[in-house]
Amino acid sequence: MTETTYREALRAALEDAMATDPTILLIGEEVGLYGGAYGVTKGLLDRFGPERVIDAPISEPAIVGAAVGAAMTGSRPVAELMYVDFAGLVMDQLGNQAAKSRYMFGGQIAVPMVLRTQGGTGRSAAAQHSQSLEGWFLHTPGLRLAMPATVNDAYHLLRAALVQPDPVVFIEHKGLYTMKGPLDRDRPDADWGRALVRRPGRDLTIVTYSRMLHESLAAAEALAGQGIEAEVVDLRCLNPLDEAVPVASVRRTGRAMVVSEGVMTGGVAAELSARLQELCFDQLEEPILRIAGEDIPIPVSPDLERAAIPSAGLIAEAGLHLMRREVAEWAR
Amino acid sequence: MTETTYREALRAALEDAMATDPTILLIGEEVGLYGGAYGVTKGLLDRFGPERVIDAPISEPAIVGAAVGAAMTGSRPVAELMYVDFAGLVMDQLGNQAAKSRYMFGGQIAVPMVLRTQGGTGRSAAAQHSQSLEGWFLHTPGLRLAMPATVNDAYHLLRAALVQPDPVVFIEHKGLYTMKGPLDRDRPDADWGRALVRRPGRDLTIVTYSRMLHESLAAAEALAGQGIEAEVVDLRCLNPLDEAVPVASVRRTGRAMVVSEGVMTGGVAAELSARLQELCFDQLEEPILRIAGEDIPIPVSPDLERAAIPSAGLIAEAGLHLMRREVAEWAR
Amino acid sequence: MTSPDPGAAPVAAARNTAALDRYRMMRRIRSFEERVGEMFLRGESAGSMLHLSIGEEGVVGVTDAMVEGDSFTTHHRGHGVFLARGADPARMLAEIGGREIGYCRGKGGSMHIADRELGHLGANAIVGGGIPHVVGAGLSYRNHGTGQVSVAFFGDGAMQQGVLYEAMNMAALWRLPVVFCCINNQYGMGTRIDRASASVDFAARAGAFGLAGASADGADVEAVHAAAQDIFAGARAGRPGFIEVSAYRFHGHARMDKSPYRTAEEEAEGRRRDPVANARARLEAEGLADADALDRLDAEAAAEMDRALDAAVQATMPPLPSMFEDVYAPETPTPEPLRRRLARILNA
Amino acid sequence: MTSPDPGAAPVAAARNTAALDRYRMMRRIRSFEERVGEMFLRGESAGSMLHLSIGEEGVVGVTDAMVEGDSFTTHHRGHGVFLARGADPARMLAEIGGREIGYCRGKGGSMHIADRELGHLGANAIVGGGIPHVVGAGLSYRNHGTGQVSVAFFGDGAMQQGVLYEAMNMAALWRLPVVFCCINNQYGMGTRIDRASASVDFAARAGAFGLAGASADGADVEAVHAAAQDIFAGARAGRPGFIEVSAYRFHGHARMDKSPYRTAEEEAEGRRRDPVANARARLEAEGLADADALDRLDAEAAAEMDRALDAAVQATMPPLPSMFEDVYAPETPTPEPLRRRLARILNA
Ligand SMILES: Cc1ncc(C[n+]2csc(CCOP(=O)(O)OP(=O)(O)O)c2C)c(N)n1
Ligand SMILES: Cc1ncc(C[n+]2csc(CCOP(=O)(O)OP(=O)(O)O)c2C)c(N)n1
Ligand SMILES: [Mg+2]
Ligand SMILES: [Mg+2]
Repeated sequence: MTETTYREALRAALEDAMATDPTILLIGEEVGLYGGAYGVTKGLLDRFGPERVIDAPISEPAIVGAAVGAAMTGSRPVAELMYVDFAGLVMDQLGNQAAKSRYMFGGQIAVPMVLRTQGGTGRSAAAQHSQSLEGWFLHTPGLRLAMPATVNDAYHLLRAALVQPDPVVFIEHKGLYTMKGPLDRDRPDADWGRALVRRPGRDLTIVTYSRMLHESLAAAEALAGQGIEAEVVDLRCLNPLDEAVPVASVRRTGRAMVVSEGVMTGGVAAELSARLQELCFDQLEEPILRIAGEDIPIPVSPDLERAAIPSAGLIAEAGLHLMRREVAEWAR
Repeated sequence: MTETTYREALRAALEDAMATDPTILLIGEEVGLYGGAYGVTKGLLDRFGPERVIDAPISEPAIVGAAVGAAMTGSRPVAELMYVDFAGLVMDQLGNQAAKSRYMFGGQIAVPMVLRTQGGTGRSAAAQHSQSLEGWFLHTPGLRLAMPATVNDAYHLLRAALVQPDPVVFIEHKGLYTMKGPLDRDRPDADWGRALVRRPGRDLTIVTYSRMLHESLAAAEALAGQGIEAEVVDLRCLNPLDEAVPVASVRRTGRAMVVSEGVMTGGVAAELSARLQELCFDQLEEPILRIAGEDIPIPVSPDLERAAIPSAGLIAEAGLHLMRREVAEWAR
Repeated sequence: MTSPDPGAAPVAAARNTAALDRYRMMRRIRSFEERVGEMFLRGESAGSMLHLSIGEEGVVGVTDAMVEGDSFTTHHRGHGVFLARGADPARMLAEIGGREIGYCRGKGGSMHIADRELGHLGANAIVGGGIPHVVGAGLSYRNHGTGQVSVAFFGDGAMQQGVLYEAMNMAALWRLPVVFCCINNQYGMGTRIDRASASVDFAARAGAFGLAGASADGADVEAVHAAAQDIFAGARAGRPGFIEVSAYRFHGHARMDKSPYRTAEEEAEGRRRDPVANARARLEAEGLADADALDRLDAEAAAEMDRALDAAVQATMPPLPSMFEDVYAPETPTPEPLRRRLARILNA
Repeated sequence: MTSPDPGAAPVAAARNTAALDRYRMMRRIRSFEERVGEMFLRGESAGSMLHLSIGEEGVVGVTDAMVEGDSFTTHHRGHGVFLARGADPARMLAEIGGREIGYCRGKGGSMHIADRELGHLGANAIVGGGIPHVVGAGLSYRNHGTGQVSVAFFGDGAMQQGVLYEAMNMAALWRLPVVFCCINNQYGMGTRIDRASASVDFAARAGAFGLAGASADGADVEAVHAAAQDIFAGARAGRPGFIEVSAYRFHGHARMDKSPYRTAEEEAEGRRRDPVANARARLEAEGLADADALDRLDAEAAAEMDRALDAAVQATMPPLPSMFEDVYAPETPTPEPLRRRLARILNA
């Protein structure tokens, strides 16, 4: 067990996996010489050479397409999409090719690839470099989807992604790279596909993932100061999606909020809300609240950017109102 | 008032609009000489000439990109994406460019374009030509989204789309082109952005749109035979999304199903379920059910294809169970 | 042809056998595609989106430059290519009919046939969709030193899809064992190539991206083969190439298309550039086979395809629950059928 | 240059004035970009994704071939191009600082500056994203017979984005008044052009897609201008063109990048190809301006940009509620703020 950063944990996962599995190759813009736009792949070119750490031209569709073909022919490619915002360039290769090949071809042809990418706000990078587009992937059968929130998960979920038999979209959060935390290479927090209660509580359940876990934990802390014990569930993977853990929690607490950085309408928060409502209906005391990104593009100006996504403050505020239902004065 | 087909109504809308507004131009694959893969644009090249009805190369990203640029410079382009399944090729131009330009540029630059496309199953066209991807567009702020289910709406929603100040994704259903119905060029069923009760009922609300309206109406008919009166709401537009009509209905009936052809997870059905739950919580007698596409790619074999999406039979069956809660034997 | 070289006679004999084999394959493709049309008319196909490769049989000159282990992807008009790489016509027709014994268990259909064993990485219904996959296959082969080549087959329409140029650049940049093969049948649906492309010298485009480029007359399968041999030799040595096979699409785009956008004269003219008839005439003219033998061979091909069609039509449809299989690997969590989920909700 | 032609003297004078104007513009761009760097260091910029066009001022030879009414899109490194088309540096810096008086009300920032009035259809942070927009603008201009030209400015990195070739083909096929301008600064982030592209004769690529292609030395703004004049004359007459302006990116990719992937020698060599210094030297050498005058001009540019920076830094940030504006046209339904929605739910 060591203390390290999310970035280092990701790099360690790639490094350990590549050392074990010679079929793994990295392909993406700036993954080699530059070491990755966010430094995750630094040093890997030196260690594994240019045949396995491949600097690609700025050709996202062909990068993902090449990964698909490599995966079909005995390699295990990790394609890097520098920003998840570029997903719009590769949704065909991801959604029509990677995701559907096994199915269309009757189970003959597997596409065991990982698409590593990063998303989210926090750098005043504006509308085309700050999105949270996991909703598109979640809505695409055939794709697995993992979004680690902790250092240990950064390592273990990536290792797990690298042994999946199907394509995995692996989304890091740009706001977490420098976060420190414990890494135990021998012990994952939980298995691939399992959700985890990160903080127990009896009054209210907060279901979340990725960086919003930390806002949610901070909110729970604040609520505790007001005598409200919020249970915080980290989904870790969105596909496979572990219903059991959040459902058990909500059935117990009777109140739930789902928290996602992605824009609210049509996003992951809607899916989580719908699922919890379906399976916890009889136990619900209050409506399930979605705390999600505003339905707007991300503005560049720092205060606006911050206000465009959920914060610990907003989550706590909503939690308080959900418990107390004293909201008349809340509207603005 | 005349009886005509969905296809003819769409063509009439384009023709009438083009006759009125000389800045409208059509750009897409096979929209001219061929008359559109589904025949919607037949005759328009002859009437309006090759400068306004433009047969494009098979270059979807540039087609949509060109529409964006044309819209920015005084034209009102209608880009045609032959199948919504090709959305993966154009989500960048749609989601990062068309949808965000007004915002990123501080309101200066409008993109008044329409993306006409068609989706859905019914032709054994397999996994890459049968999808319902409206969920991706719904999750993209800046895009308006209309999905007509009737002949009159085919005409009027398209006319309305052609005067919107912002980009509209307009999704037709391949299974409706030959459907006949009344067209009244002078009277829309309702305004742009308004939902409509297509069949009143007191027991149960079915919220739907596009071709699933017809399956829902058939299901309501079947339920009526069992003494259950289902109210059927047709959303018509998904953005703007009219909450008021379905919410009022569900508050009255206390029971709701949302019906969508798109795959269930992360799709439009989740959004509708979440919204109704949020705003009708205190009136709900039963959980809101999502009746949506199975979470799989669309198979080619006709029986499997049919089974992959909701049918009137399934909707009625679910409605019955929702009313009677006698489901023990239902599981298989 | 006479030659003083003592090795020349066996070489010529081999070439002659190969030419006869290529003719047989072309004839089989033609017969197969005719059965596809028949299957549609009999209402036994899954849908009408069936794209016949009649007129494009000259591509056998390219597939014959491939060897066992080479892989490929095709576009939506890929039946001929796959047959030429060894497909079982009965399983193909079964797939086209959505039958369980089809190559893809009735899930893919005509536009999504694939076969791992034969190196078919998949037919694609997205124009250009399968092209970059060969770049990835090339990476695997290069890294694993297997000597294999991967080939992308696509139509002239795909020459306007950007991903093609991205893939070409990558293949050239990384010196991958990859061949891009454009079957230029003059049309993308109803759009003649000169209405879609500002320049029609496609080999020159490939050249501008650093590939070896060739263009061959698809009506002459032997000419195609000669050109392909060069391109493949280069590719196998890490000099990726492009080869255009010209052709004429004899029939409509798919089964519902009557090609009203082209004249009867043009079609008649186009059909005169018939690779099958040409090859037959040449075999006869060069005395490599007589009319009787060729008639027999043609009849055999027809009979084979009749049998295949019978087998396909009689095959059963896949069971409904199979639709939830193959979304993910069997050992991993599978999609929950909606009915089961609804029951679970209402029983909760 | 002497000439017997009696009209030559005024023409030469005009050319000289233009050359001086181009120098002044290049100097303003240089000074502006230096202020952007300063703004970042002072913590007054919105973020660090600031891409300086220092070293690329030779593009003024292209922007000077544009006339009022011509429109353009740029990539993420587009400050210089926009200044050259008439931008107000204070409003640009304000936008870069996320201020309300910025060109985009503080919503877009450095990578998304635009101005309808000046024909700037938008800077883009998606490599290649703005390229096809000029095709659409070209369609508008052609159809409306306005005589305008639309220009896409982009980097060498975009030469590997497929949409570029799709756009080139369309422009050539439809004979649109469009110019594609590649500012080739040798790098896409840390990747030197020869590590990204199998062929680096970009004008030849454009030629293969049916465009008139030119390549000009960006260190010599007058040479760029001469080449651009030809390309624009063609484009205005419906013969779309491509022009490459070679350059060297003097600084890192964005503000955090120290360019560890290139050597000090290479950088020193690259910076010797300084379009601003070259132009100044030439003006002096040709006796068109003396050192004092040029010093004064340089100082004016610096002072102007200092004032602009002061104005930008002092400007206020946009009010929070403005973030819900401009998603859609004001007369249409706007997004409901989350807080308001939550209150509505809990009050229901
Ligand atoms: C990305 C994409 N765009 C459009 C289509 C619709 N479409 C199917 S085939 C076709 C024409 C293709 O022409 P070509 O590539 O020349 O192949 P051919 O049909 O002539 O063999 C088109 C436009 C598609 N399937 N995929
Ligand atoms: C589609 C896309 N891919 C990748 C990036 C990340 N990125 C930003 S700038 C850049 C390099 C661009 O190089 P070039 O086009 O030469 O422009 P330059 O920065 O040299 O001006 C990259 C890879 C992006 N913004 N968009
Ligand atoms: Mg063709
Ligand atoms: Mg560059």
